[in-house]
Amino acid sequence: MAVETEEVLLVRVQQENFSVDEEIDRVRSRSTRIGGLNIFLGTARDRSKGRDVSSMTFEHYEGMAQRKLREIRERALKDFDVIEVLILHRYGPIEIGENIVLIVVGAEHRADAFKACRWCIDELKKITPIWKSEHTPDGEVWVEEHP
Amino acid sequence: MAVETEEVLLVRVQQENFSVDEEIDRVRSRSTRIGGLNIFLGTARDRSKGRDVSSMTFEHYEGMAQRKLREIRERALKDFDVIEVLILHRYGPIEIGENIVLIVVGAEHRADAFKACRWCIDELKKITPIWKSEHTPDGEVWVEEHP
Amino acid sequence: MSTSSVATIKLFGMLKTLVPGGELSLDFPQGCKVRDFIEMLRPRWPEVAELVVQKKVLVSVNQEIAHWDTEISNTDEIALLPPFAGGSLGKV
Amino acid sequence: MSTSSVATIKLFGMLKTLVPGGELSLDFPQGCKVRDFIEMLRPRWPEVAELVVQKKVLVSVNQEIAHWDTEISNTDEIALLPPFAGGSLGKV
Repeated sequence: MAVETEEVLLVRVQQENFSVDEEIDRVRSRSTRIGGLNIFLGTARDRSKGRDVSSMTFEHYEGMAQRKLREIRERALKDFDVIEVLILHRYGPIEIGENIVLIVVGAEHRADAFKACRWCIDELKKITPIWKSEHTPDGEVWVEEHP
Repeated sequence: MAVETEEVLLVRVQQENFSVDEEIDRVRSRSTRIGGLNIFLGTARDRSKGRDVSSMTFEHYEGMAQRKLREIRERALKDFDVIEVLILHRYGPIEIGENIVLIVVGAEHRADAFKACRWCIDELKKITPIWKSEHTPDGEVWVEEHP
Repeated sequence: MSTSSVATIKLFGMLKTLVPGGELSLDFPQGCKVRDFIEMLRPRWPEVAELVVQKKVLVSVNQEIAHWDTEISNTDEIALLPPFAGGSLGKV
Repeated sequence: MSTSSVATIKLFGMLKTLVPGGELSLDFPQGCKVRDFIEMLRPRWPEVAELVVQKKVLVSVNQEIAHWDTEISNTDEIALLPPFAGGSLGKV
């Protein structure tokens, strides 16, 4: 696969579910120097701020969301001693227990992998235009993380 | 599956490779409260202390290794605000790029998942009787992490 | 004198529940600033304007967060962005 | 007087390359302490004894790390443990 095509696959916003094993392989196939991967997987939880949640829907700003995730990947590669970074976020309806977001960071040493992965998910929540509505017994509620 | 059997599967030392997706599912099936998983995956790297490495072999102290990993899981569950912890280490011959060790931590909140996962892998390296020999151009070298 | 033009403003998340049709069209003078644009929203969509003034909703121009002084024209892609909620967990 | 007995000591990692056969049998008095046991290794396996004295190799008794004063008997499971290298990465 051409390098450019492969790079595009390292940052995605998609409706379909994903396999963590496949995404890990995508990262580690980039270098045999990788000795440690830190991975963050966000999943749909059945409770939120004291409310029962039966399912949720994610909406994203097509174009800007991808652009912000690419920015995050590039800054992580520049600011941390890591070899590869993959960022993936789903949109559309998501059931309880399902995957929402995945960050995979491959590095030579584990401390760098942990730090970069943590930074990526924190930054993702801050700057990526993605919104969530939760389906609760009281109806649909748009979640405001920063009121 | 009985609870006891399932608990046994959460700490393993095994020769066979493993699927990260399957192990993640094992953890998240324990509670719908899990909203974030932090995962550490250690893989076989082709360089070690300036030497080229063509493959490696892990040896463990059967019984004591499992006992130490169980200790780590139990302390993580007690000391951190996390819901479930899985620890898996392979032994025997391992090729470059293959999986060696997996830690999966499921929590309600991501900060706890990151902290506990980092603690588990650090502690694993300190107290678990597992040894590694690397196959290099100079022959087989037993790795001493703490000289 | 600047010419005026109609632009469609993209809305997301809970903003779509505030604006019937889920989209917002506004006639504004070329080269006006974001601060002026917000005031032009106020007559028809006072609730939306208030959220922007309170910084609960951000304005983006061409997919970058805009400031009060950012100038806009009808060829720009303008959007109103409620608080983000990507990732999965609310609290750290 | 304490009775003496032969115990097999488990060896791991690079220790197996130091001891022909990869296993070590030792005749030691019941209830002797780890510190005495180490000295009993010295005549036949001076290199191994030295590594333990330098704390490069740990002694475990019944799968727990032992101290110099831990008492051992021939029913105990005794092992000599070189520096661990689990996980994957050498450095933090």
